[in-house]
Amino acid sequence: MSDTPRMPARIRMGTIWLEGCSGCHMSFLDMDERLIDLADKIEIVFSPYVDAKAIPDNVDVFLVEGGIGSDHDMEVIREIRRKTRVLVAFGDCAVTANVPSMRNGLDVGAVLRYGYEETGQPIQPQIPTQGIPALLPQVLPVHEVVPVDVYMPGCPPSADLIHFVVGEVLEGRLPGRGVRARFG
Amino acid sequence: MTTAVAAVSPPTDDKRWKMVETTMRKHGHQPNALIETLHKVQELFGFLDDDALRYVARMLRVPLSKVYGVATFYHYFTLKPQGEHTCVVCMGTACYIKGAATILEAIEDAFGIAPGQTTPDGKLSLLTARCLGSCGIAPALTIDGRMNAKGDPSAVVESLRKVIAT
Amino acid sequence: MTPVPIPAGRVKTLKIDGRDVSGYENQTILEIARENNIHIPTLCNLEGLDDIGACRLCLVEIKGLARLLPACVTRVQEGMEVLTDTERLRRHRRMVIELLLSERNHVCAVCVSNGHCELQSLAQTLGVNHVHVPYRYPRMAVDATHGRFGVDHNRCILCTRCVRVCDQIEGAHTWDVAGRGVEAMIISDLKQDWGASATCTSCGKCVQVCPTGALFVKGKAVGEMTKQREFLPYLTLMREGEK
Amino acid sequence: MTPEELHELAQAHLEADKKLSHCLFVCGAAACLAARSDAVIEAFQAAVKARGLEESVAVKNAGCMGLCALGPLVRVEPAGVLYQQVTPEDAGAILDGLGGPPVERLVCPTDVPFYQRQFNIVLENSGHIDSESLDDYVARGGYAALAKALTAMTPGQVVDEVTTSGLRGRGGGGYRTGLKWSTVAKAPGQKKYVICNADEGDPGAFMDRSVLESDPHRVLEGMAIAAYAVGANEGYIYVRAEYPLAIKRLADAIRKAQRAGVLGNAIMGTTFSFQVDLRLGAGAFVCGEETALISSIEGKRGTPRPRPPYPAEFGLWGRPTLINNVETFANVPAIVRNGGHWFASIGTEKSAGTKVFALAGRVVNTGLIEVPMGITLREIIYDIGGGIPEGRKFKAVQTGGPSGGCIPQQYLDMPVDYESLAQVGSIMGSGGMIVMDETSCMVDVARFFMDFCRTESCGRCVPCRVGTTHMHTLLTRITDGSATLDDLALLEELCEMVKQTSLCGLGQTAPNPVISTLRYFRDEYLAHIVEKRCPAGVCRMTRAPKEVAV
Repeated sequence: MSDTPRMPARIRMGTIWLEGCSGCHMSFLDMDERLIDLADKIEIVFSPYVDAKAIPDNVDVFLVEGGIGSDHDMEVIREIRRKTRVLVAFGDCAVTANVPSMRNGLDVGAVLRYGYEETGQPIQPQIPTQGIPALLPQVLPVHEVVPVDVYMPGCPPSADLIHFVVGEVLEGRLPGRGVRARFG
Repeated sequence: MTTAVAAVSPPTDDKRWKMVETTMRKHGHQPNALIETLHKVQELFGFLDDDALRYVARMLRVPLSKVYGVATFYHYFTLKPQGEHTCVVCMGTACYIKGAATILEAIEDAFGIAPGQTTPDGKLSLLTARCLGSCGIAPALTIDGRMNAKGDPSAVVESLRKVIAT
Repeated sequence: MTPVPIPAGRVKTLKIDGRDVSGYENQTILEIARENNIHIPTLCNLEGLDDIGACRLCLVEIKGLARLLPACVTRVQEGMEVLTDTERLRRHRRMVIELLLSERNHVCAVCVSNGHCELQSLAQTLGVNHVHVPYRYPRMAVDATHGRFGVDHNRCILCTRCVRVCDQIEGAHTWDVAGRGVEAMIISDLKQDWGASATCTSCGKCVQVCPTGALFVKGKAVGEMTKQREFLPYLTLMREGEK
Repeated sequence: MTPEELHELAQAHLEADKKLSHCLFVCGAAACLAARSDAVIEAFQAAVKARGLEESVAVKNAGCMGLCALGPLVRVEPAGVLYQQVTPEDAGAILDGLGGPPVERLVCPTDVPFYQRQFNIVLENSGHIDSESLDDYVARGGYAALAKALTAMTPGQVVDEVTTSGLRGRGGGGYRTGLKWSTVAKAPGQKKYVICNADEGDPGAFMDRSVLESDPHRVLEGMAIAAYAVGANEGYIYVRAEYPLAIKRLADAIRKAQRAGVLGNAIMGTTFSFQVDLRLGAGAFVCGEETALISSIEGKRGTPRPRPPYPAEFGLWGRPTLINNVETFANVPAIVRNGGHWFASIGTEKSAGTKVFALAGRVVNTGLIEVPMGITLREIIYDIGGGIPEGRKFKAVQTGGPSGGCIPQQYLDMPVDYESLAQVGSIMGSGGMIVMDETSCMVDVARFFMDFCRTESCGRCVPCRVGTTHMHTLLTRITDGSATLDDLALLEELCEMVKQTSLCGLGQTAPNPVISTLRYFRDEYLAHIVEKRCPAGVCRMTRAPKEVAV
């Protein structure tokens, strides 16, 4: 993954949020007018910002927000890795598992029971199982499941940092430790 | 300082506290006698409870948290009462190479306890040691302080059952 | 009696990162480096408390010595050639930070000390932007029984500044370390609720010296906990003066 | 007791022994005791009484005779016959056969390499004296070295003698004992201490235990000579609480030595005084490290502190302190008695004298041996140890415990000395020597040692506290089949980091078992990681992905 990728004129970018809060995507939008310049250089091929349903092949850059918390996340991240040249762990949840990882010291069953049966005053307490991905025993940072090329910490990463990282990748550079951003 | 010491009375009127006091006196009630004193308390009472720690702390003029820190640093000390009988399985290298883990598993399975635990009926405590220094007769273990050489899993479980039954 | 912190003894000349510097023989490499604006990262060190050389961040290379030495407790010697910022040291320092971040549950986003945390800021300056060792995710307690303060063991890095300030400055010795290895933890008295401690004077010095959000003032929201440490060198100096 | 009285006592004791027709030494050390040698002693005593032989036959509770695997061992003197696996029922037969031919079925041959290849200095009295008798020790020349030092030598001459001998620390590091002594001797200060490190912590080592149980006075004498040499008047023996018999015998020996005036105030009528006290360890391997040991004697948590300052200048209660281990002190009386040149002539040039090893694991003759330095591993394992049992194949020998390494087949002909062992990635260590055959998985062995180190880490410095924990996690991943090659790379990265950055020896050497097994048995690691297979069949690989699981 350390090979410097040569980027086409208009790169194909995907973004996704897994176990995260979407805050990183909000921060992305905070790039404001700089987005207009980026639009010339980037084609968004998969994202909550657009309408694509399936992860397309041949993605140049994927910004992954959120940790890996369910069996569905696990499948999706593997598919993304297979189809992507540069995978960016986008924000603290993807980099460290962050807030979602706070359940990691607890038993999943106990967490679900507490959430669906014991708190509040549910009328018919039951833990949903159908049509919903099963939770993994622990929420994992993305790099513990698939190789990651760029780490972009922050909760959320600032618009400036996102602009810097995207800019570097557009230039065909992997910033590595050049990303001197703060967790949190 | 002596007045403060005199004001402290033992947790109970159990005569064994006199022997603890003797140990402390032998060391002039110096703070550095802490480990020696804890050894004495554990030898006499089998474990160290909060009352004992508090008493020793006051008598030797050692801060409470320091006493607790020392008592939990050394694995020889235990803060929980032990069972009527104790089995210590040696997990030293020689014993490990010769299958100590299998013996430990057999005991765990037979009595439903993990190392550091005591059976619910309080009959048996299971412990492990880093090395009993009896590598020549590995795998080694002790049952109530008595060394058992070249143990084999089923025989060990059998002799433990016998010990508990008596 | 000569107060210890006042530099004394013979003057020694040495080189730090190629620069000629000098100091008294009872001074440490760290002190001389700081006097000369050479930055060596530290975590367990805090001016005013005894040094214990535990965090290993301040390890430096000394020419002719295979072993790395902690700058905080190594006294200067004549002709010493010290290197404080080699690639090897940078690599080790990053690993120390990663080890600390993976040991317990450091979730900066929800921490009272977010933005004012020494661990967080060291991670940033040393270029740790992810942790590649396995996270442990231990289950740790939060003790909120004290009227004014709280301790969140998830954020504790066992630097023992709290233990030392409570013992050496306040004289209460409410805190100490219990257990050992990765199971070690800070406890008050006989590992009882902080609020029930018979020895705690509620002076709050431990809270102020804590480098992370492990010890905090109650009622602070995320990022609101800033720490005041000016009292420490000041108190130390006053005491030395009275001797 | 003056030196003259000491000599008289020895003579008288020898005369008394001459009146006996036979003397039976029953091993009462730990391993034989586990085989119920106490019952054997009782049976002999009862049988002697029943036969009315009290005047002519003595039964003695002796120390270790080496072949722990075949205990209880009984030696009959003056015939020099050794019996193995003696039961209480055999007592009558052995007694009745005294003077005649030995009881064939129980004879343990001593003309075998196990005994012939050994060279005893430290163990010269083990099994030849009643371990609880001061008189027996004196009769074999005990305390004569102390008498010589006190009456015929200056402290400086004693230090010189030890320096000449070339003796190096037997606790593991191999630091020159003479140099250590002279540093403490030169350190300014009226009050100094001598500490004997008897917190034998290596799992798989029982040399010190055996010496303390078999010949406790030897250690006391060595300490007293050291105290005289460095100018100390107080000493401590820091002994493991897990060694109750050693503690009992030491306490008893100290009492008897004080009563006889060879320890305590005005020793042997001179102006030299030396008080010794016992301090019990409480189950912390790290207390083998000098500064941690000192902290523990001071009643604190056994956490090491950065050195310098070294204990030689700033030790117990801040005073200059000499710390040596049991075996080092046990060598001292012989060095003073026979001279440093005599000692230096044994062993190799850089590693003088002998070394006691606890031979254990997959080897026929497990037990305690003392061999001259420079002997080869092959001689120890195959000649003395009798080779690998059940026709299995040798795989590796582990020396140095959790700080040491595993040495493979190709180095079997290497001489055993400090430098050679270090060259192949292990250390001399305190003397544990565990033989492994093809049924041992080297990754599992590495994991075993890492588990030990992480639970024994004091927790003070970050690399050791967290690093050993992570290394253990990674090794567990390898042995349960869930590891990747990235995990192996990370393991190697952590090995280097923990080694270079840890505060004390425990952390600095904790990666050694991993490094040495990776060096010689990398294929075993790769089999686990890539093929999801444990070549030795030890690891269960329960978390291996199903498609590649065997």
